[in-house]
Amino acid sequence: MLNNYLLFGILPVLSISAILVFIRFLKGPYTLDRVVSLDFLINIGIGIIAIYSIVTDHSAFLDVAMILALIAFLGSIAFSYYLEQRGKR
Amino acid sequence: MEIIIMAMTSVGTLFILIAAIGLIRMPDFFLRLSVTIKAATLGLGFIMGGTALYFLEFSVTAKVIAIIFFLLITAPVSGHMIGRTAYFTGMKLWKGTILDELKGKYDRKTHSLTSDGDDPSERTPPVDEL
Amino acid sequence: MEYLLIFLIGLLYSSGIYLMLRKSMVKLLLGLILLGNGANILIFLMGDIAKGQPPIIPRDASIFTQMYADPVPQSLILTAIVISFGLQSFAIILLKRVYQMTKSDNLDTLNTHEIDI
Amino acid sequence: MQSTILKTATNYLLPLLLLFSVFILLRGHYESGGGFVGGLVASIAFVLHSFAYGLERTQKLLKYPPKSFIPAGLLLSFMSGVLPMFGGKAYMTGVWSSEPLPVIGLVGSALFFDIGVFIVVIGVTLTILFTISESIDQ
Amino acid sequence: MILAVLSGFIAALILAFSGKLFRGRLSVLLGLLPLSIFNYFLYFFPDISAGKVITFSYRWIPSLGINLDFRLDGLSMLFVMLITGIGALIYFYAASYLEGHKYLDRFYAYLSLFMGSMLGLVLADNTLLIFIFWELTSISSFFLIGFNNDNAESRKSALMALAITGCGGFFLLASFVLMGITTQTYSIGQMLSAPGFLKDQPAYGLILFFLFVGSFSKSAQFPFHFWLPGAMKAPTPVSAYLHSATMVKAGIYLLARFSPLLSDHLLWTNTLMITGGFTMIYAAVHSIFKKDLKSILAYSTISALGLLVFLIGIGTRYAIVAAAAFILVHALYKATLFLITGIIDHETGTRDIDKLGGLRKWFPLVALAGLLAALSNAGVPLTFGFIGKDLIYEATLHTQDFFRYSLTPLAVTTNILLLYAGFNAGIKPFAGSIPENLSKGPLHPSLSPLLWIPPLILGGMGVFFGFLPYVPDQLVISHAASSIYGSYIFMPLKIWHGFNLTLLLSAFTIIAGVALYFLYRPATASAATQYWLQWFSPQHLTEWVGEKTRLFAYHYTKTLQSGYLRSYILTITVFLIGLIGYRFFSTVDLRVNTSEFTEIRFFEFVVFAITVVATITTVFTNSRLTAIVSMSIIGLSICLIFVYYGAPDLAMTQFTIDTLTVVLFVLVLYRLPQYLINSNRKMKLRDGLVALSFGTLISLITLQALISPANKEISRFYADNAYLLAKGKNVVNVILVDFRGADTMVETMVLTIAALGVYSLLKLNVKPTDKD
Amino acid sequence: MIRQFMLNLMLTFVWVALTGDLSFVNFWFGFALGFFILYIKEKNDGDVRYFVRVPKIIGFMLYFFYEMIKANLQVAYDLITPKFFMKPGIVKYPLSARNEFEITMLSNIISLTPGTLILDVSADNTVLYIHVMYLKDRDKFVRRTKEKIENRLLEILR
Amino acid sequence: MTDNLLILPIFAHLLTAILLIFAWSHINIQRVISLFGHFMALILSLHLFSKTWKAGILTMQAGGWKAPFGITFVSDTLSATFVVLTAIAGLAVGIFSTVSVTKARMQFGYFAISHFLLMGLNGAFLTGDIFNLYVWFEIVIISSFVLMTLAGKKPQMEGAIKYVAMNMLASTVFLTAIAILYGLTGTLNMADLSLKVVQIEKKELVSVTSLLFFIGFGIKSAVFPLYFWLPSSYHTPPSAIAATFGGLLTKMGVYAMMRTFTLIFVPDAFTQHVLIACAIMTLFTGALGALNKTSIRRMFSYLIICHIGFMIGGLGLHTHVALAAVVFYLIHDIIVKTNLFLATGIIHKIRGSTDIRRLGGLYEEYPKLSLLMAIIFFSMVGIPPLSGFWPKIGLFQSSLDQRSYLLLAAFILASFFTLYIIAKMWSEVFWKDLPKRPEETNEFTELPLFKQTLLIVPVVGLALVSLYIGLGAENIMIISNRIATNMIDTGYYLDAVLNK
Ligand code: NA
Ligand code: NA
Repeated sequence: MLNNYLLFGILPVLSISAILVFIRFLKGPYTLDRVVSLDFLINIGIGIIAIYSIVTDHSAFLDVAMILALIAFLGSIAFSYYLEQRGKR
Repeated sequence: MEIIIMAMTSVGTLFILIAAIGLIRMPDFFLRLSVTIKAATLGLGFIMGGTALYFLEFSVTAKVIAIIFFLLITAPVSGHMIGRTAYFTGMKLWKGTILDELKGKYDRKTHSLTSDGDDPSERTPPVDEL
Repeated sequence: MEYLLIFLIGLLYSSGIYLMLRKSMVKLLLGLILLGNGANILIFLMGDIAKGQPPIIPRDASIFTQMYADPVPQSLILTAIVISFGLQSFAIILLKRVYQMTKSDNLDTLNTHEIDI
Repeated sequence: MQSTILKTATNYLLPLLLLFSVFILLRGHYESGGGFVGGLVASIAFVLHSFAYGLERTQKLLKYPPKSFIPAGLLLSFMSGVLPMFGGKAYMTGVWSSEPLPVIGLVGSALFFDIGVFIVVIGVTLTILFTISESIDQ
Repeated sequence: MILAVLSGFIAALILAFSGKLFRGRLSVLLGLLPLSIFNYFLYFFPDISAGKVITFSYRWIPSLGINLDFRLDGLSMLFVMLITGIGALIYFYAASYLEGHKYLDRFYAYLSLFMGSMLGLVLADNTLLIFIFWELTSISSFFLIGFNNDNAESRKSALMALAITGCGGFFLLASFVLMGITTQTYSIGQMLSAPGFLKDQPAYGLILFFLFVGSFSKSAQFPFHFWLPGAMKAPTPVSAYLHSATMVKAGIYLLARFSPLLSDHLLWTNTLMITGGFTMIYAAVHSIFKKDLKSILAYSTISALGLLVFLIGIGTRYAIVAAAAFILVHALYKATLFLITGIIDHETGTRDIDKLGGLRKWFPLVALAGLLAALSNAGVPLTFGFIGKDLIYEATLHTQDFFRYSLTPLAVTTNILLLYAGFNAGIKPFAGSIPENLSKGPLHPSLSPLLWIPPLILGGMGVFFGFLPYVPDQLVISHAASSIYGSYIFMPLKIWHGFNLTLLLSAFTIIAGVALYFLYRPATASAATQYWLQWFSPQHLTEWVGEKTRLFAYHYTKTLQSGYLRSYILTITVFLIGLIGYRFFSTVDLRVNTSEFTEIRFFEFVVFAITVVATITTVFTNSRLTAIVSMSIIGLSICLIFVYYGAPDLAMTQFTIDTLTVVLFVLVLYRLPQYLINSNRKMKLRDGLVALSFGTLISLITLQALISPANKEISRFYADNAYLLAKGKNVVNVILVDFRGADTMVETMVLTIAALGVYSLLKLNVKPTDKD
Repeated sequence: MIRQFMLNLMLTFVWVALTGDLSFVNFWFGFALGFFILYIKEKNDGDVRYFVRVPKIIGFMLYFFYEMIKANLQVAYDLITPKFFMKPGIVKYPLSARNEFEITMLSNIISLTPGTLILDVSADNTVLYIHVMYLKDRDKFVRRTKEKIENRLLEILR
Repeated sequence: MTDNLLILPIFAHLLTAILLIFAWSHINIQRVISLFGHFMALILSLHLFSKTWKAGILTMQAGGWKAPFGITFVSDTLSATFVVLTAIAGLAVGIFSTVSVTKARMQFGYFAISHFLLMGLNGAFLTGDIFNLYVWFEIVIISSFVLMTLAGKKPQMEGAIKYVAMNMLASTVFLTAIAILYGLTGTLNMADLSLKVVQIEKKELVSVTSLLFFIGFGIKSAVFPLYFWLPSSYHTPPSAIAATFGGLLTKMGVYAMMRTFTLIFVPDAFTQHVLIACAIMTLFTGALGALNKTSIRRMFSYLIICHIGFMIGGLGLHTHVALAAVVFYLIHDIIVKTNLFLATGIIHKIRGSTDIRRLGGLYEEYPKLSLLMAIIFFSMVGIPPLSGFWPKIGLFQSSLDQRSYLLLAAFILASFFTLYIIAKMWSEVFWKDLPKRPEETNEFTELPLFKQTLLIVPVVGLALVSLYIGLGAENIMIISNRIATNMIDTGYYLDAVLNK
């Protein structure tokens, strides 16, 4: 039952959230909007992976979630660094 | 137990959904940023908690704690970094914004921020994407 | 699901080539990266598909007790990813360098020395 | 780009990430991870540091230029493969300790190989990123 | 014998390294080389006269069927005598002619190389060996003709000669190889043991075609003849050597050598008769319009070569004997005339016959030599030329009805014109009075004996052999003829055949020729005629083709190598699509059974859809940063796909690398200008279509590979043994560090090199002025 | 010194937790590793004492959690209703916290609370600029934040 | 039986490279280490060759995992020959580089990268695993990228972008082909593939896959119409680098093609036609391209393409004789092309240009050097009995045998054009008087005698090797024949890899 709930309840809702976020990504209008969308998408990805690890009963996937969490941060920092430097010009 | 897991994941997912809606609906960038940063963190926290409960294994719990801990540190920091960049690059505030005490506090050359003074030097024009 | 992946492979290869056919150096690189991604998924698809079953032997066993995804394509992709990272990062820097020298992102302007009679 | 918040956060993230990278490296043989991802995580730690504090501070932190990590790591993984050859075995034949060590488990040539990869990856990633950052600052 | 053949090469080598010794007076000594070879071969006369064939063999490259097989029979002997005999005289002559030349040593080196090659060519008993020497003669003649390399004309002529003879050479190789395939041997001796074999083979025509192209180009047959007049840019001793006895006769030698194998076939006979016949009359006609001594000699040489080809083509006993005799006749008088020309040029500074005359007063002995040569050329009785001409008429008269009446007049006309040319070259400069321009006297007051003795000897020989025809006949000509004919010919040469038609024709030839000499002065044709003649002349056509080829090459190369990277990639892609698409759609059964595929779940589909849209965004966005952020999203989606399919390691690495790449991109893009808003719609549409077909093709191939069952024994081995043998549970990692550790080792090196490259690329700043 | 010791202990704990191996040797290995890593970054030390105030921490955490849920619901409500009720603004917030650690902790907590987001800290570390979603009264916001969050946090940290 | 000797030529370069990175920017130490490494590599290679020659085939199962499960390194005569040639060419270029390469390049890793490159080549020649081959290819490619751009100025960089783009495209195609092959057979070991490919039900797919390999390798070996990267880039880097590229790099593609199209796929009629058609066009395009070039470097670049046509053509004919000829041609080509670019380097040093219009009078000034270069040029043209001639016999023979008259015509045409082009070049560069004394000083005569010797010695050495190939053709023929035999009959290879 838990599996079905996660598969047919939670994962679709997370996926819909991802779609919404992705729509923001497409709309922009600013690059930073896209960066934020990306960051959020990664977070949703972490959630999906966590749920998926329950569904498949493999905790190995949580390692991926961990890496995602660690590294998403770097991307955001890099983008803001870059945009700020560009603004400096 | 399953019920608790379902509840936790549901709450978490709901928070994420709300944040996603926020990201779509919010009228200016700062509002969107503000909404996503914490809702996502909170939502993920619930989901991870549910995961920890499901596995009930020491190593998994540790991993979950590590992830949450990490998110707690990084999410606000990246929010701050992105937010200041947004402000700096001249992102427009929503028309309903009632107060902007940051206006004119940035030095345009060095990007250093003063704590005081009302230097009315203009903000950089919006630098948007090519 | 395999159909979707096959579609994706086609899309990535198409997009990669399309971008490589543009005039911009940056697009050229993006195209190469997309091609690389396409190739990786292609390799992946060539193994035995087992959803959600990583090829990691369970903690309490010494051989697999259930289905597992084909580990060979995975390791091949890992190697391929890393290699293309090396090549791509070099290419990105090269792009920067060429831009520094020519002040142009336009590939069409890079043929000053190619034609001679 | 100076941000107090980022600096402080980095102070705590850097050791955490480094710890993490070693963790990922050592357990690679049993679960997901390995020298490659481990090395990447470690380099990301330093990259983060360079974002927060500027390149010079990070380079001071590292003491040796990242480029010098590369041959060291290469040599280590190379030697781990070569040593069995002196025993008349094929190149890269696995050699294992008879008793498992605590924390790591069985120690074998593959581990040293992975550590070599780890070091090379740190060297490579940092060399690339630092060189490019430097050239931007110029 | 091998030493005799190789001595030329050895001498060349010695001269190349220690040539300074022989730049001065010592150069005369070099003449001893051909002389001693000549002497060496004299010892074989008894054997040859006895009809024996002497063979020598040394192993060289048995794997290719190439050995240093040499064979001395009558035909070879005839040529060996010419090469070394005339060669010796040329060596001596050149020592004086080029006295004090800065690079005399080089000259002798080339000449020795050339002589060695010629010797090898005529002695080789292996077709490929013949070819090797053949090419060496081409190359060494290239150096000889271009000896005056500071002269642009000289360089051009050398190049032209090499181009024509070299090109012919490749055809010759093809011919030999085809012969080799057909007969299973490269040994001429073995081929000769079954002479009729080749004629019945289907490859016969092709063999013949290739052989003819090769030998005609060398022997200056129409339409390849034009390199020969150009080759007159060479120093005169070279012309004398190359065009009287050696180089141009190589083609004749070849035809003669293979005559027993290939003749007696309409294709052979007709081609040779037509080509030879046309060449001899064409060149003879040309020769009478020339005023330059060397040009006259050049065209008369071409004509004589045509005559030889013509005779070999007729292929009757008479014709063959005539050919054998005429080779010798021609060599003797032509070498003489060239040498005389050299002396005239050397002493007067001109070769224009209008500006020459009365030189007998300066050099009576040279005049005598000229007279003898001209007479021999004319076929005046009691000269060797008379016998030669006699035989030619005999040959044409002894053909069948139709030919008798067409060929004989042809031969007569040619001979008349040749006589005219010979008189112009051998008599005219010495006759009459010394013109004004030469009133100052010879350029070199004392004529070295080295200059006048050789032509006198050669001229004298022509008369000597005329008196005693059985000497050359017994020694070599009859045996040479037998070699050419393929079986023994008994037809002794006689001074006198009695009163018959042949004699009548000879007499007519002489009278008509002499009349022409006295009545006709070379006059330039009208400008228009000249233009058209020029335009249609093979030389012009060749140059025209050469020019057009160059132009075509230019446009062809420029079109392909346009400088635009995208057009290269387009070509490559279109080629790939065309080739593989054709193969794929024409052969592969496209039906697919998809029952084994996994089902699609919503959350999977969403990831897929996001990937697709992100990819499309990357492609079509006008913002570079958007493209990069989309790349990140693609990376994330692929990471999730890897998770769905149970590949956590992959997902981790993919994502980490992707982020790093994005960071790199972001760092680099700092300062790059905007995207160009570029390319028109048409181009985009075209590229889009190509790209789509490419992707579709790859997809279809993937699908086919996916549904074709594969043996997964290796994966299973890894899975089963990862823990038991390699002590790891993460099979992917175990593969990476153990089972396929070598890959990973190499992969780290790729990274290393990339990092070093990046480092050097950015740190090493070169200024545009720095040297490379 | 204490801070480093604490940090080291923390790292040790994380290590033990991550490996999931509670053995004695693993503990020491983690400690040694943490020590090594800290040694690497020694140059960045500050010298502040920390006291662990367990009850305060727990109380603070509960409060924080409550605020988080409450604010989130508020935002959620605003989002699903068509009209926006919010009155956003950027507020200059004078800091009592002085050192970098305190400031960072504070700003993280403020940022994590829905409705507020730290945009930047002034170069002299005296002022925070906060983006606030529901800003009815600027001064009230500053006061509330000072009382409910900053002061309690500083109590724990100092 | 596992024989670690197999991997030593690779290790020699690897260790040298690692040491060189440690000695970064110490030029003199680098010179010594590099030369030592080259010598070691040569000795080990020769040893490997002689051992392989005696034993037939050597194998080394890396990690002790027997084929097809691990990565197998195999040294058959073909591999060993290539390894030896690489070592010879490498040593020559190495010696040449110590003088000719600029200090700046040396300080930024020139030696290390070139050793990596040679290591990559050795690896590619010795591996018995198709994916491992890909990995080695990448080593070679990335090294060549770095060498090509090292201290590059504008033209070099412009060329490099194209070079990089097309080579990366080639790698992707190659990788795709490997993936599909794996999907069809489930194995990567080349010997195992040889067995499994035969068992595939859908034969047509095998052919399609083999064509993918052809395209991938075709780009790398500069076959028509995939060659574009070569003329746009090869003339730009300094001579020593160009020599390595011109001599060895494209040949790696040819090697890979020879391997895959003899061991794994036996070309069907269609593939043979494709190979032959491409060969014809390659010969034609290369010859035409070289015809008008005024820069001798560019001219040689096109000649490289042209001569690739000979090898691809021979591969397409696919008879024993043709394959032996291809091997012979390769042996000859590696040595001669390397030397060609080294000689060009000397010309450049002397005159400061490689433009025919600005060259001349070399024969007058440097007669002995000219003679030396004449040997190189005429070896390349294939004037018998120099090295380039012998393989043509086999190629002519097979094309006549197989009735590929168009191919024969192309062979003749290409040979003729090469002859003409070189003769013309000779007449312009060596015979013609120097049009105008260049402003730049003669770098060559300014060098101390010792350094001049270091430049000349490798050229002389390679010229001697090519003379040996020409005059001692029998030995080379024996080697080529043995290789061809093993290509046609792969049983021996399979036994050695899979059964022992
Ligand atoms: Na890896
Ligand atoms: Na399959």
